[in-house]
Order: sequence, then C-alpha cells, then structure tokens
Amino acid sequence: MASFYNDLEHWRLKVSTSSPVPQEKVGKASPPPGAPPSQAAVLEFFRAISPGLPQIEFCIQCGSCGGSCPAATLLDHTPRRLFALIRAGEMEDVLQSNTPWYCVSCYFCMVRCPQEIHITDLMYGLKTLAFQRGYTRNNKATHLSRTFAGYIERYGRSFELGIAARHYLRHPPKDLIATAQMGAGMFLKGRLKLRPERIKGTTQLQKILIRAKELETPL
Amino acid sequence: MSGANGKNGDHRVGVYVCHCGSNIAGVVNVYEVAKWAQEELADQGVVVAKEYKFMCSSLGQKLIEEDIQKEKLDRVVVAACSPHLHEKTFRGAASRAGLNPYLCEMASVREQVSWVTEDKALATEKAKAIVSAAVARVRQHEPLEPIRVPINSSTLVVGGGIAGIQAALEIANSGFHVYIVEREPSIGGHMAQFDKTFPTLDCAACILTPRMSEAGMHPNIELLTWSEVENVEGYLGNYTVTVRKKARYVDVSLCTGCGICQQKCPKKVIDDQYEVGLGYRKAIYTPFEQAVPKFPVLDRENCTYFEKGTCRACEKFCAPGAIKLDDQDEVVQLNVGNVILATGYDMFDARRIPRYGYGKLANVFTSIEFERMCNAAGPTNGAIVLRDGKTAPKSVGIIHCVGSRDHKYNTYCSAICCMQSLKFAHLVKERTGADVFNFYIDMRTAAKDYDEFYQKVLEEGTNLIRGKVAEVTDGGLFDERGGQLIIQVEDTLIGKQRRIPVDMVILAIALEPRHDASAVAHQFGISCSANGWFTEKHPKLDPVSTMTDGIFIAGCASGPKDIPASVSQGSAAAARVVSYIQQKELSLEPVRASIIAEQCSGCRICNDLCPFNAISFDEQKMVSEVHQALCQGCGTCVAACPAGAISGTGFTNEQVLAQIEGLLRVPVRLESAHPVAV
Amino acid sequence: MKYLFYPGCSLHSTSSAYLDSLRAIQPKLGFELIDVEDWNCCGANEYIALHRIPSYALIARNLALAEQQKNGTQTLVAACSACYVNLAKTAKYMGTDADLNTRVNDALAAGGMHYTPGSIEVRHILDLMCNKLGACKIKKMVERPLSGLKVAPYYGCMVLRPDPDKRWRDPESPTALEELILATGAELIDFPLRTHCCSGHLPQISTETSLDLIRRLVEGAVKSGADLLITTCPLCQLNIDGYQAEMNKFFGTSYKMPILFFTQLIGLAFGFSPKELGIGKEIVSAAPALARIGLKVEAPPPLRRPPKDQSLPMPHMPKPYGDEL
Amino acid sequence: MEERFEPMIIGFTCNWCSYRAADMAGTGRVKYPANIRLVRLMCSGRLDATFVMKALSGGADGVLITGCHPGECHYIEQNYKALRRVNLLRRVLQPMGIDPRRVKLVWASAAEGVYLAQEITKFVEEMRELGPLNWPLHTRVTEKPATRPQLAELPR
Repeated sequence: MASFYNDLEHWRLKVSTSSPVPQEKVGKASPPPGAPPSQAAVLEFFRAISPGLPQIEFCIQCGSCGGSCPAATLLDHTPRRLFALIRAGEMEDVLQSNTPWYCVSCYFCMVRCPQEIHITDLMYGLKTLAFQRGYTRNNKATHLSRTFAGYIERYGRSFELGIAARHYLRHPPKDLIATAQMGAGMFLKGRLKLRPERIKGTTQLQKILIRAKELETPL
Repeated sequence: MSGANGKNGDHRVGVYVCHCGSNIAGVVNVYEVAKWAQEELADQGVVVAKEYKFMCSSLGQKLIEEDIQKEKLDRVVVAACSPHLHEKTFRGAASRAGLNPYLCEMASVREQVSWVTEDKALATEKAKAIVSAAVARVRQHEPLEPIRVPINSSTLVVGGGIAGIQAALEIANSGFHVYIVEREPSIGGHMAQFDKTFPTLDCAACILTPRMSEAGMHPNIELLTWSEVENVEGYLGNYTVTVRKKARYVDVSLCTGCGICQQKCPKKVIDDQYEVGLGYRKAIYTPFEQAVPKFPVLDRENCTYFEKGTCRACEKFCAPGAIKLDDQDEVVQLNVGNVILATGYDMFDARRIPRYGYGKLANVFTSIEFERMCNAAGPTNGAIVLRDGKTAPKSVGIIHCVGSRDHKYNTYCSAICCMQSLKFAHLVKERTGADVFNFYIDMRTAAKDYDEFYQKVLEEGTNLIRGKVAEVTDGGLFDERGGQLIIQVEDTLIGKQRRIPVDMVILAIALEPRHDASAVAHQFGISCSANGWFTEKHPKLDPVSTMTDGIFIAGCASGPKDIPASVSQGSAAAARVVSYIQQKELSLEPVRASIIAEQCSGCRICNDLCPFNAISFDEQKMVSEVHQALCQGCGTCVAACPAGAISGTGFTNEQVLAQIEGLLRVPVRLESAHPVAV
Repeated sequence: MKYLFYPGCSLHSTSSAYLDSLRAIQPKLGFELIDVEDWNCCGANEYIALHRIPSYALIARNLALAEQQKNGTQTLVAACSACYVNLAKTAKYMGTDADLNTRVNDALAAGGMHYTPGSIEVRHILDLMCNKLGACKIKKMVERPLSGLKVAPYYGCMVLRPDPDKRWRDPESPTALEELILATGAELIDFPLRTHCCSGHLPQISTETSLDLIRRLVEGAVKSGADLLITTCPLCQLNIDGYQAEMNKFFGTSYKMPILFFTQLIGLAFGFSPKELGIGKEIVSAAPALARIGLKVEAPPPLRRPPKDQSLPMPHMPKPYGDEL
Repeated sequence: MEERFEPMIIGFTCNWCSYRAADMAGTGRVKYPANIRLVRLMCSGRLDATFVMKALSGGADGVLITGCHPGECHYIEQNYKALRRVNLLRRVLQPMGIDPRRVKLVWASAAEGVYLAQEITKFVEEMRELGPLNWPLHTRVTEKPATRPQLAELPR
C-alpha cells in the first residue's frame, strides 16, 4: 500500500504543475503572497467560463440561493453575499470563503434563481480560481477533492476504498466506530472493491489532462 | 394644380434653406446649398432658392408664403429640421398661401446632417443630396385632402371593473351613451372581492358599490353583463361590435332580484370565480349581495334540471315567473365611435411554483383567497382561520413577489403586492394578534401615504425579513413543531439561512395579463407587449391611447396598477373619448393605400398581410379593396403587390424612387475619411 | 433499441446493485445497453473543483469514445445522476461555448481523440424509461404487481437539476418515478422531500450537517408512511442507506428506512428474484418491507475474494492496417 | 478610384423608430459618417425590393434597412415582413454577383440613437472593406425613371 501512495504522489507532482502538494496546516488558509486578482479580472473570468449566461451583475440580492442551500449552516457567506462581496471588490474575502467548497451541487440555487444566474457553475469557477491562485484551504472539502482527483488522474476511475481510507486518515471521522461499522457493512455486502479499477488508456488520459492543464482558462 | 406627370420644366419649385441660427449654418454652408439648388436643380424646376436665419419664425414663413404667390410656386422644399418637428408649421404656411399643404416637403439637414457630421465640406455635400432628393420627391407629390370621418357618440367599455365603471360614468355624465360589456354576471371586477383597500383601509364595498349602482341606474349607461365581445369591425368613429349575451335563463324584465331562487336551489357548488374556490354558491346565483345588475344567472353546467331534466325548484318558487329555462344566447350589434378596453388582469396560478406548496399544504393561501377570507361577506364571515375553518393562526408568513420579478414566470414587478402584503400584515395583527412575518425582496411603497402605512405596520411589530423564500415545507414531517409550516429563507440582512415555523402562509401572487389578452388585442387591432399587457401609444405621454385610433385602454389591462391609478386611467380614457366625440368629425392623415381596381389581379396576397384588416376582397368584382379609414398607411401591401396595383399615398413608388435618385445625384466626396481642417 | 451506456464508477462498486438490476431488466424493456469501451470517471463534483478545462476534457473523453463507438445510435445513457449531469452539461456547453469546445478538443487531440458537439445525445436512464418508453408500456410488462407495498419516490438532485437539455417539465415537481411506482402496482406515497438534497459529499466534510439532512429525509419518509424509498442516484442511496445507522446513533432515533434503486423495484414487478436484482446488498435491509407482500430475500452470498488472474500477457502485435481505418 | 474609395449608402428608415432614432442621434450630437443618406418610409414593411435595386443600380454601394425591434412594430407585425423580404432579396442578389452583405437589416428603436449611429458607422466600415459595387450593368442616374430593373439585362 505504501508504495502505491508514493507512486500516486510522485505521479501527481509530475502532472499537476499548477497544484503542488501544499504544506498541511490546520485552520484557515493563509493567503498566498501577492495581491488577490482584481474584481474586474474575476468578473472577466466568470464571463469567460459561462459565456452568454446571466452574470452576477444581474443578482438582485434576493437570497433565493442562500435560502435554498442545504449546506447553508456551514457557509461563512451565503452565495448571495459572496456575489455582493465580489461586486464590492472584496476579493480576498471571496477567495478565502468556504462557501464554494461546501457546495454539494444540488443545483437548487440555480433553478430557483429568479435572474437565472448559473450559481452552481460559478461556485465551481470560484473553487478553481481559489485553487489556482493558491488559496488552497486546508479544509476537508479541498482535501477530499484532491484525493479524488489523484485517483482519477492515476487510474481513470474512482476508487472509493482508497479515497475513504486516505481521507479518513487525514481527517478522522467524528464517530470512528460508526464509520468503521458502515465500511465493514459495505465491504461484507460486496459494495467495496479492494483494488482500484484501471482503464486501458491511462497514458492517453494523462496526456489529455496534461495538455488540458496547459489550456486552463487563464486569469 | 398642373396635373402634369413629372416632365421637366412644368413644376415651379421653391427651395428654402434654414440656418437655424448656427445649428445648421455652423456646419453646412447654407449659402452654397441655396446657390447650388438654384443653379444645378434648375432642370428639376427649381425657380427660387433662398436661405434664411430662422425659417420657422413668422418672418421666415412669410417669406415662403410671399414667394408662393409671387413666383407662382407649386412645390416647396424646406431644408431645415426633422419633419417631426416643423412639418406642420411649413404645411400651414403653404396652406395659407393657397398651396395644398401636401405639396410642401421637408429636407432634414439639421438632425441628419449638421448635428451628426463634423466635416463642413462633407456636411454641405450631404445637405445638397438631401435637398436634391426632396426636390425630386416633391415633384411627384399630389395634392391631398385629409380624410374626414364622423364620430358616433356612443362608446363601448369592455370590462366592468373599477376602471371601466369610472370611464363609463365620466362619459355618461358628459351626456353621451355608453355600453359596458362584462363577462361576469355582475360588474365590480376584482375590487368587489376585496375587503379593505390600502392605505386608508376603507372597505372596498363601501366605496365601490355606490359607483356600481350609479352605473347600473344611469340613463346613459347600458349594462351588458354575462356577455362577451365576439367581433369588431370598423374604424375610428364607426365601430360595429358584435356582442354575445349569454343565456341567463332569467327574464330580466320580470325578475325582481328577490333571491328566492337562490335560496330554494338545491345544488351547491364551489364558487371558483368570485370566492376563488374558498366558498360555495348555488347553481342559480348572483355572485354577491350587492351585485349590479341584481338579476341572477343560472349555471347550466351544474343545474340539476339541465343534468337530469327534473328539479325546476327555482321556477316553482319564482313569483313573477321570471325563470326562463328555454333561454338562448342572444347576439347583438352595437354601433359605437370609440372603445375603452378595461379588461383587467388574471391572478398568477400559485401551483406553478410547487416549492411554495400551494394546493398541497392546506394552510398555504393565495392573496386573493385571503382577501375573501378577510371580507365580512366572505366564506368565513371575515374570520382569519386555517383551512379547518375554525382555528385562528398564531403565526402567519406573507411571501411577496410570488410569480413576479422572476425570469421563469413574470419578469415585471406586480406593483401592488408590497402594499397588499402590508395590508394583510395589519389585518392579521388586528384581528388575530398573531405573529406576522413578511418576506420581501425590495419594499416598494411609492405613492401618496403608502410609506406612512409601511411605518404603521412596522410600528405594529410585524417581522420584516428581507429575502425571497426558498421553500415552504410541512414541519410535521421532520421537525418537532407538529403540523406547522416551515418557511426556509435566507435572511439577507444577516446573511443566514432561517427556518421559520408558521401556522399559515399567504402568497402575494402576481397580476398577469388576461389569459385571452392577445386574442382580444387582435380582435381590436392593438398590440401586446412582450409580457402580454396591452401596449399604450406612448408609455409616458399617451398612456391610455393605443396605436389604433379610437381604441383606448384603462386600468390593469396595460399593466399592474393599484386602484387610484386604475381610476385615474378610467377618467383619462373617458376624457380622450369625450374630446373625440365633441369634435363630431375627425381628420385622419391621408397616408393611405389604395388599390387601382383595373390593375388588381385578385390574387389576395395583400388581404392577409394587413394587420388592421383594412383590405377586403370584393367577390363580385374579384378585386381587393382598401378601407381608407381602417388603413394605417404602413405600406406593406404596396410593397407586396405583385401587380403593382396598390399605391401608397404620401409614399408612392414614384416618390420614393425619385427620392433615391435625388440622393444619388450628389456623389460622396472622397475627403470623407480625412476631415478638412477648419 | 440499442443505446450506448456509461455505467460510471459507483455502479462498478458501491452501487453494483443498480447495475445488476439494470442488466436484469434491460432485455425486457427492449433496451440493449452497450458499454462505452474504456470509459473513465466523470470526476463527480470533485475534479471540476480544481481544474476547469481538464475536468471538461476528462468528461469529453467519454463523449469522444461514445462518438467513435456509436453504431446506429447516438444516445448515450447514464444511470448515475452525477455522471449524467457531467456528461450532459459538457455536451451542451461544448456546443454553446466555442472557446471551451476549442480548448477541450485541443486537449483531446493530445490523446488522439476528438468530439464533435451535437453528435451525442446524453440521457438519463429514468428519462429514457419515462419519456421514451413510457410508464404505460412498462405497466404492461409487469408480471408481479407489487400491490400493498408503500413506496416513496426519491429523486435527489442531479437527474432533475440543472436539466441542461430540458428533459423535464418542472425541476421541482417531477412525475417520472411516481409514474413508474404506479406502473409496478405499488402504492405511491406522496413524499414532499423527494427532490431535496441527500447531503452529497458532506458526510466526508461535515458529519453533523449531513446527518441532519439524512435525518430529515428518513424521518420524512417514515412519517409519510412509506415502506421503502426508491431512488435514481447511487450517492443518494449510499448516504441514506449507509449513514442511517450513524444518523440513528447521533440523534438517538431508531429508524429503519430501506432505500432501493428504482430499477430494482421494476425488476421485482417484472418477476425477477430479489437476488437477481442485487436486493440484499443494501445495509438497511429491504427484506422486512418486501416480506410484507410475500417476497423473500435471500441473504447475500458470503464474500469471496475474486480469483486471482493467472493468465499470461499476450505478445505485442504490429497493427495489420494503417491509421486511416 | 483604387487608392481612395468612399461608399455611398442609402438607408431606409421606419418613421416610428429608426427615423426617430436618427433624429435622436442628431439631438444628442452623435457623429457618424456622412456616407449614409436616409429615406423615410412609414414602416420597414413598405420596403419594396425595387427600392434596394434602384439604389444599388443607381450608384449606392450598400443599403441599410432599419426597422422596429421584433414585437415592437407600430403596425403590429410588419417588420417581420421586411425581415422576410430582406432575406429573400439577399438570396436573389448573390447569383447576380452582388455580395449579399451589401444589404443589411438593423433593428433600432426610437430610443436607440447612439446604437443606430454605431450601426451606421459599422456598416460604412464594412462597405469600405468590400470596395465599390460597380453594378454589373452600370447605369448611373438617368433622366428616365427606371422603376424596375430590367431583369433581362441582368447577368444570368
């Protein structure tokens, strides 16, 4: 198992030029050196990633999004307030926000938005932006995404057991016994595989992803 | 006039170039233009070309008038501002000098040249081109007379809500006859359903019913209730409207309105019109006590007699024998001069937003249902209770903007809901003492005394939460608060999601255009905006007229309005109608199409093109004909006629082609790209 | 009808029951689901959090594979909600956003692939069954009506929302699962929370919040009177099923609300045995609920390690024909 | 001629919207090239294909047709008819050897003076790039008002 992890880390370093493995720290992320991107740059970025769709300038601050969000209790800012912060130019606050990272992609905000803003897609955009800009929050959500990403970049398929194991090693579950019981249950019912599935075209996929990272929407 | 067909030399054209102070002369070399016209356009019949400081001044006009008489001019070109500004002025001058006003043409060298061009040389050349085009065009002009139409002094008001009643009363009080056509059994409209009216909280019935009965008894007003407009023909001053009077099954000449038939009728049905589904009525009914007219209507679909052939309870008990079970629809034709459309609005269907639970969660009500509930004559006699009919709510949530300001439903603001919701908050507080939560996006209380009312509601301790409600769920499903409704919302002022338990939810639903608004618009030859409301001639300066002469609009038919605005519009439309009637005869611009019968092949292509139904086909002569008063002069048929048989007065092919030719006469200077330094 | 099929990672592991049941009922429905060869993970909602173009490229590789492989059909069917949304959104955005299309195809070219927007139509299996086949036809195939079983539908989020191709009338008041439940002859329970969120990936991020969301759903289903829930989404199934015990422990409750895949329910109505449909793999057993209508569920077979693959590699062969073919 | 060329453009405007937009551009002193010369019609629906042919054959290098935005026509729906006619006309021009880009339709409401000026500037620029039309059977303005182009004379 150990060699497998080393392998993974090694390979990731090779591919993810834009995202080196950060030093793990507990608590809120410290901002990276340098100023955050300007408000204009972020608005331009949004426009680039969702062309032809209503942008946050249309937001009437009604709160349909924050009212609909199932993860609302966890958010430091509701999506509505995040948009207001962007419009106020408070980019530091925006990129440090945990809101996009808690987005569960339920798309309630998006279908309920009276101005038809594609909020969920903008949340993805904000995550990408924060990640690329080095605002890598050392929270569970970022880690989960990155663990997940590591496996699919490596094997082309997700690997639940590996992801869970790695994630829980870093962030022990609240109720270890219950989680262990559940894992065992899943395993006994044949719902967890011991080995990752691997696609045939891993090399091809990696080539595609490396090229794609070079083509990433610039900011 | 000369009657010649455009050969050189037989027209005498005068060209007048205006300086407009320095507005034109500062950029265009007016002297050069005048000189050029005199010299180069002599072959076009230009005999005089003059420039003057202010052509529109009385001296300037006098100059033209004198020239017309002295030089025997038969065509005049004024190169000045846009014809939209001073065409009337110069036509007036021509007319005073004895020239047919339509033989005067304007060349817009201010708006189209001096104000939009920097380069003086280029501007002068362009001005020459425009003058040359105007000269070429005016040579093709024919003397015209405005079309005179008589105005029938009767008026049709469609819709008997407060706007329609107001309009009808104003016209009737001026001494002219009015018909009110109303779809429902009684006039009164939505206002008759309301309880209190904001911001003064006077009872709707107390202020409305006197107007209703005044309209009902007015010698100049004829009510056609339970009737619908079927067809409209004609034009300003002379409309013929076909109205279907639906069978009432009650002989109104015998009925005394005693109401015994309603008492005795054994069939009780849910009243989804007047009581919006919250109450019951009989199969023979008047919608409410103070209905005008007082005669009941028999609802054929629910009547036991029409279902099973027996019963006839109403007939048995009617002392004057007014029940007429063999009644038939009656079609009548009304001749009117003007029409006022006061057709009102529909309420948004709250079931379209499933997340608010209307129709599934018992204690979610719409605003109009709540109006009925509050009304002392309503289904609960004015008691504010839950769906069980007896429990008073301890907390009530009022949700604003339901179906308004949302791109999925209606993008506009329904204008009345904020005040209506505040009124509800007050009524709930006053009658039940319950906690009230109002959920709003923006508070819009912009009219006289409205914000004062808002202050009052604040003072009463209403909880105002700024946020659009995300969803209403049944708390009994997963919360300890059994049976209550949970309103989930972001309180945007604190930036947190809140879950607020309430006993009752009221949805302030949007006002929508009538479901048949576009059909009605088509019938009357007017248009609807993208949102579906009737379009006014000008949203600010002419809000009660439409693009079709003689058709006016009032009240919510052109967009959501409160009662004061609807009443004002009713009066305004009436004033417009009365001013038309008092002129007895109106003149219309002679910009009209006409068909030369000899050239018409009878292909009927033009018939369907006309949006005003002004072209009809004469089956006998096998040619199409244009009705001059209906034609609005757009010219689409002229352009479409494959035989070239249609001629558009004021914009004939010859005139436009001559104008193009004139424009092309002066080439574009090459300096265009490089402005000449001054 | 032949369709290209994208199973997705979950159906190969945690939700193998979904795949089992789908495979079991597909011949009866007249569907032939052909796997996209060498498909890769869609990245769920995690990969797009980190990279944008790579995420679309990752998804587009599957579309490109499907385009290569399409043989008389251009419909690509997904069963997992997240996979469906990712595939459908990518297909849609590549058609509407020229810049994205150029970049993604540039990336794909690095792997010798290409996707032409519009060449593949992405649909969810539920959409296919309800909007293409129709619940009425499915009803005619039912051999064992499940009368007496009280079933509540649970859609989760991503089948209905954001609905990039406008497959549904209303993202908040769907009727598809309801129609299918009625088709099987089971009793339909009105479950108001049927489009609510199961908490997605929150169990790994914020346990309390996720357990509360799961509690609302389970408690709501119990109070609505359902015997079991059916769903369309592997993650919903996993969260409600797998975390129910932990949720009970956390809140001191003792709910037992089984949740099955809708294909399993249809399979039962078609007369397949619970075992064939993968019933028994759920943690909160559906056996008591099914026993109520006389269906016996066998215990799952004891887990065995898969036999080790002892075959030897094949020799490398040069391609017999050129690249053009 | 080769080194310096300025296009001649005839614009057809609707009395209710674009003619008023032109007025508005004037009132707002918005500058645009003097290459355009406007003809007022009551409605874009009045646009006869003959007018466009007349302009092009008489020396214009481009024709700009402006009308009310869809749904805002003063005459309810006649601008849609203009739209159809222009599309047909552009198709007819192509086989005659005339670049269909020389005929352009623009919607401009009475409030859009600035927009109209921008569109005019853009169109003039486009025509500058296309170069002179050199109408196949080049006949400049003659005394005889040729009401319709002689179809027999046009190249097949």
